[in-house]
Amino acid sequence: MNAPAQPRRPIESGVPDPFPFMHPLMKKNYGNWDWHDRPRPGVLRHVARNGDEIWTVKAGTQRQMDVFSVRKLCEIADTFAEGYVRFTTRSNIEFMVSTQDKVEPLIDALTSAGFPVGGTGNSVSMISHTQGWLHCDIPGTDASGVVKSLMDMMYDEFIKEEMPNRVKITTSCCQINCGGQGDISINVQYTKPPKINHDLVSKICERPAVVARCPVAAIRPAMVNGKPSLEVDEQKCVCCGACYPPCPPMQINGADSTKIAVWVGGKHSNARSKPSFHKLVVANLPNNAPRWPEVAEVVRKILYAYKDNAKDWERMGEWIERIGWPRFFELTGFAFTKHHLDTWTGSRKTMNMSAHVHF
Amino acid sequence: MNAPAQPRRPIESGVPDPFPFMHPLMKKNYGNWDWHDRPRPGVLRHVARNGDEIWTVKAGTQRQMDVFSVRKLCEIADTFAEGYVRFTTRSNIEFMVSTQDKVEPLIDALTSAGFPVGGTGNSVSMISHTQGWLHCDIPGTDASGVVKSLMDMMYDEFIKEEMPNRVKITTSCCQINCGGQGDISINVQYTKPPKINHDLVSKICERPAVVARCPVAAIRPAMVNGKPSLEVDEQKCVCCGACYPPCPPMQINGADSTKIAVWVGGKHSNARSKPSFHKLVVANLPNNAPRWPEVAEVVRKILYAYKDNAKDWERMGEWIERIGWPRFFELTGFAFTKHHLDTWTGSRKTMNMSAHVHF
Amino acid sequence: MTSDDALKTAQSQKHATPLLDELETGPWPSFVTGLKRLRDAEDRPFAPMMNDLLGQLEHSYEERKGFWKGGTVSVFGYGGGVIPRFSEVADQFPASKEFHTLRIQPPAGYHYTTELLRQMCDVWEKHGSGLIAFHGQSGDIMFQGCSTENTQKAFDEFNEMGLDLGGAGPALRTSMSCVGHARCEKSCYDEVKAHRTVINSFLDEMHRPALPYKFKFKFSGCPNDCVNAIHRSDFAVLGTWRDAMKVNQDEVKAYVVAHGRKYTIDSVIAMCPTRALSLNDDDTLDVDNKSCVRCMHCLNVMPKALHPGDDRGVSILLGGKRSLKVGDLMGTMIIPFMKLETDEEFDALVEFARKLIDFFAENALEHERIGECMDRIGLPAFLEAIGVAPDPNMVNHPRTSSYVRTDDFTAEAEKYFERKAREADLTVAGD
Amino acid sequence: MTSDDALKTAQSQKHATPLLDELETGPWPSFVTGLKRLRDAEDRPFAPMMNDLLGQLEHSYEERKGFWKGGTVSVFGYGGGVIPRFSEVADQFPASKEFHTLRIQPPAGYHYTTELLRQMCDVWEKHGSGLIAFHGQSGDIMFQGCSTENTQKAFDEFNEMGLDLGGAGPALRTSMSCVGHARCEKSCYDEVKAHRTVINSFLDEMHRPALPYKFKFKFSGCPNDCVNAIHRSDFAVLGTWRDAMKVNQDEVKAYVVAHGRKYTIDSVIAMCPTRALSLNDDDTLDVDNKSCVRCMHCLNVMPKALHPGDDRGVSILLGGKRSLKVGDLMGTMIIPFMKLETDEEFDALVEFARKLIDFFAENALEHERIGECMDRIGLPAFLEAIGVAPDPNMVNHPRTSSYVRTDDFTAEAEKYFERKAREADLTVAGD
Repeated sequence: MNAPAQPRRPIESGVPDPFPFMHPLMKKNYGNWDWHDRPRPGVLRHVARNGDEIWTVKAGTQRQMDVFSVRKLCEIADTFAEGYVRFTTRSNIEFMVSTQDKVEPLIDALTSAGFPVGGTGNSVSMISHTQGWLHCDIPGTDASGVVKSLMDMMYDEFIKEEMPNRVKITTSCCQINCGGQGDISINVQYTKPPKINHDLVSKICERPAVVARCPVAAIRPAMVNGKPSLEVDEQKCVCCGACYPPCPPMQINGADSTKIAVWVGGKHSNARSKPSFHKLVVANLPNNAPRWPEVAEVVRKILYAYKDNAKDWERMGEWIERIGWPRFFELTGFAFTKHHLDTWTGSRKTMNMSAHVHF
Repeated sequence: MNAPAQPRRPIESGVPDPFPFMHPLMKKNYGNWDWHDRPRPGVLRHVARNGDEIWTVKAGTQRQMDVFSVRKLCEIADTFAEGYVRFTTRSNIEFMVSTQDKVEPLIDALTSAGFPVGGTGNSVSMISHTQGWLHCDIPGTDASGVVKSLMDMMYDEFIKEEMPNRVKITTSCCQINCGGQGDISINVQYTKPPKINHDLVSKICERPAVVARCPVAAIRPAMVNGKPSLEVDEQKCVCCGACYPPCPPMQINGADSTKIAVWVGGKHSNARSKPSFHKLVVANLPNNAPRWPEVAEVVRKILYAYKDNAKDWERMGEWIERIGWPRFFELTGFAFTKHHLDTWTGSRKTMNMSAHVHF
Repeated sequence: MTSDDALKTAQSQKHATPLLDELETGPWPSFVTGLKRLRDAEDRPFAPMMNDLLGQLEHSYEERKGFWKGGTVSVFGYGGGVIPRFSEVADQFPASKEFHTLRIQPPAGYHYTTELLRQMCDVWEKHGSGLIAFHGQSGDIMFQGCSTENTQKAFDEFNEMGLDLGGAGPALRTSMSCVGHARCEKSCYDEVKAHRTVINSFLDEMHRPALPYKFKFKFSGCPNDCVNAIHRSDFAVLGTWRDAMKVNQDEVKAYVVAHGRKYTIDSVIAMCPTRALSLNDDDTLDVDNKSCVRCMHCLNVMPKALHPGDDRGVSILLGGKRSLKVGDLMGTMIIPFMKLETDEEFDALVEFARKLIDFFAENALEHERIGECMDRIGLPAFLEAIGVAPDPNMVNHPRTSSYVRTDDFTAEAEKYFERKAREADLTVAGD
Repeated sequence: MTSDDALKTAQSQKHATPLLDELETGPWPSFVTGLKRLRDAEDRPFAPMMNDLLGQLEHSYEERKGFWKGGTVSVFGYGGGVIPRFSEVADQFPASKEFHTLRIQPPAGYHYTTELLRQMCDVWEKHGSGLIAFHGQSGDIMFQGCSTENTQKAFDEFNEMGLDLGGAGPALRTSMSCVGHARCEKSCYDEVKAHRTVINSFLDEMHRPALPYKFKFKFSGCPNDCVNAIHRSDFAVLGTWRDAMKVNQDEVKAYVVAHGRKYTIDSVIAMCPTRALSLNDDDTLDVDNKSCVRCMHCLNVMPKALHPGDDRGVSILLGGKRSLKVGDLMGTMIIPFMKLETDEEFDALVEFARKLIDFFAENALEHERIGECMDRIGLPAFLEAIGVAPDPNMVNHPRTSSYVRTDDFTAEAEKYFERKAREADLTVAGD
């Protein structure tokens, strides 16, 4: 009998050094760039202090990519660019070239391969999204499908730069909202308390940890049908789904109760106003796979109200701050309800404690 | 034996009608004024839509007035004005006259009687204050004395209009802060938990009401020396004095522990920025009757930092918002300590959750 | 010594007040000098009381401590309006052992003739200390320093003059209104009428304290809020307007000529909180009224050029208060706009006030202000209770937290659309 | 049918996907088309797995429900970095019954050569599903779809290429940095060096999860914060500068000529959040650098005219996170400025990070993020624990509540003055 092969020990190499993979002009001028402009949508020109120029062509991808798509992008990079690419935080791909004459052929190659060139400046960039039904263990919807549907609708706004400022849209498949803050955010909103499979709770869940996870202290241990389980005070429950990941028998999703809410005015940047959280516009939209038309319609209304009414450089939330929420609801045609009044910790500071009003 | 005289029943007349006491030009043009200007500090000219003009001369008073002072003001009003006066919210008196030629003699009469003419436009107006040792049952200091000392120091700023915007100062004799919000606020700040006279608590205090009054739930019923009393958890106690009014045996004042704190940036008006609360600058100043020189020095530093550095129309808090709190503490020379970090409910929203910094 | 001896001593000899004397120097009018004038008016009944009052105050300055305690004093038929003060050091200062305050409501807008002031002085010299404050933080004239025995007498005379006591304790409190219509071009409604109509509808709540805690109304003619209504009252009524502000472009140009372009831009245009202003290249003003929040800055700075619009009315904010016990609160915008011109509209204001007072009486905890009550139950429940529909002007922005159960969202949205349709019909019908 | 039969069926026949097929229309690249390409690559080992994956996904679209559950899968020597996924409907879709994700850390700044990308594809075609995401919200390359058996094999090959697993679970997580120095004129520090130096100092915390909950670093070169560090990380490092911004007045004038005065004022001057800008009458820019908060707006709009100053460094904000459980938090400014140029300065950053991680490990509750921990204990206690002195840049404004015990205020003030004196000495010594 042979001794079992020793397993291989990992090399804890951590974050790879990017310099071997960085375009030579970026390496050469690392830390010495002077200014940039955008000769056309999807194209950036950066000029170094020594006068060097680097041209970047930016294209959208489907984010969840098959190796054939990746190899196609590599082929374009080798043939029409210089073999160096990078990705942005929003899953766009960037091709860097050292001369302007390579820009147009590269754009043509990308476009004909089905990769839209754009996403620069004041465009609607790719939607930042989460895993959804494709890979997540707690999803309420499928972000990839929502994103594909919305990007189809907003395709023109990706390849053009006609927005007042950049528009960053996010989606999330559950209320943990991994997608983060967005000018427009499309997030799952659960509308019913969890349905509990009492047969499984004690087997699967660490009950004290689940009790501790609830943000409103609505979960308490209970004996159900003679078995130790958990029960939910439905008067208190805010249907957030926080108990579901640590305790899958507390099913928060339901074909009828998992809904979509749309939020606006989130912002990560510090430009002009401080970073801000997105605010509720519409809840209770149907989780209507495969193309979520009701959600797309809401997003379209918001996007074009913004495009038509905001002043240059106002981000979504800044535009609304100026025109006021009454006018926003008027321009978009959505309802303002009691659910728009914040009731969470700190909500007092969201109240209008002034005579400032918009008519 | 005579029957006792029936007591007189009150006439519940409520708020008196002011029209019998209103200057004829004000009555005539009630609701029809067009614009105003300030020909000089302490003087307002209001012009009605029909061209009528009314001139107002404003003077400071000591607020706590003896009848002789009141009669003196009446005499001036009859001799140099037209017999009509009004008071402002900040205890200034206004004399209304119908022709410009009465203005100068009126100013002279007031000035020589010791009533400073000013308090208009961008001046330091009279300090809004509370009752203090003179009449309050729970005072930590004597607002009248503090105000007299400060107004002496700021006399020139009352009779001139040389501030960037109006300066509204308030004082309060306890932490209930009846004086309210101010550009500068001078308020009692207790620094020690109440000293309890356990012999008296059960006789004088409704104990459950006192327990309920504590904002941090630091008071609990206890038996002390065999008597029902109350005890304070000194780890929790924020020394606010809320228990003292309903329970005088819980003495919050002490010759050494009653201190003065100075706050800035409170604002009631909706002009430009929304109304705002004042913010802590210095605590632990001595309660140094009769003239509170340490407090006066702090106020002077703040006032002149503002006068020297703010732009036109910036109120105190708006000026500081622009230049930043680091610079405010630098310009005034005060210390920034852990006590300046808010720890009360909602304090999270006072944190700088952005990369916006002032250097 | 006995109390009688002390009284004689007090009458024969003036207390030394070395600390208070220091407050007689300096240019500002001295309240101490005034107190001494009263003490020294030896032919007047209040002189001994004021001597001991000065003695006790000097004692406070020495000890850095107050020596008054409360108690119970009232006038016949009323439960409030007198602030009782009994001295804790009456053995040393017997003549001022009782030093109560009568809170008297002033004419709305603080208008006085010299005749009225002199009549007040006459009464107060006869029955009181001769010390008066115009006015207390509460908005009352404070007649400070009255014996228990004289309280009723003083009140009777004031009351016969047409004056009434104000509020104290857990009751409707005395109100305030700004000068407004009487002398101010910014005034957007009749403050005197609003002030008197509302307060005089609820005098029972003022004179016979039976509310959970104090309840204050204040009336400001515009958002400059000169009587500090938003912070200092439970029910703040502020003037505002719904249409475009009025612009006199010639006066704007004159302002730019007088002050310079850069200065005008920096101090007017760039200070607009919602960037609703822009200066055209020809020095006329471009106003985006849809973005304007009625902050008053440009109107304040250019009073000849800019004025409130014609469609005027009031906003109502609820819940302002000082620290105790949850911390300071500013009032929250609850009624963004209501017209206030016809008698029916004033009636509607009174009815809304009544609804609020009733809600407060029934739902607030003991010693809880309406603002704290709103916080405790949350804005949605509060609005439902008072029958007001949610409006975006009530908040800085809609909720940022997803922690809410929204299964009735669609039904709530329906209510909104129905209400909007009704309002549109009314508008059409009204045109 | 038995599981074996199902496997054969799966291999011989493709699942119908009528719902997913609808996601193949429209101009945007379709992930469904990509999934089908993998399914249809019948010569490849992953084709059956991808057929069943599509089948399960179609089933999710039908049922509107996810069918993955977690579990435990890891590679030898590591406790995290693999996201295990087991199908709950494996009886219907057996070939994708295990569909784990390997989180692989990308080169800092997301730089790739085509060679590197192709090598990755080679490995993933051999051991995985052929499905890759550039990148997950976590900042990792997500190699999605690997059997339990192949996980170690795939990792070994990636690891030999110089790639390492990222973080998952209660551990240090994979980080992100913006393009920064490599291509951006706004970059204020060497993001690559900061990113790699910090993360590679704490790999033990990443690979062997032992923290109370996740801990994330993110690195942005300027306050535009293109990697969303303030909100999406516990420890956000943002570039900034301490001296005056650089102004090229000729370029400013050119901008005004090109865009017009009114437009420049409305869209640049009036949009400055602290009114730190003014346009002079000669169309040059007047910058009040003391009032400037480094918001980047004017630099963004006039990239040729305006640049960050020379005295560059970083700000550090702590405590950003998404909803669970107290609600969203943005990071709070804790270190307004530190230089980050010399090796000593990078060491100091690592030491501060170490202090934070240690504090977090020792003091946070289970499943509590550092931001929640800060809220729970309060900023003063937190600062004391991590040895950072209070600074006004940490707050929007000082406290508004008087509810605090301040008897040690004078002692605290003394500490401040001593610190300032020491800093002044250091500055003098350093000059």
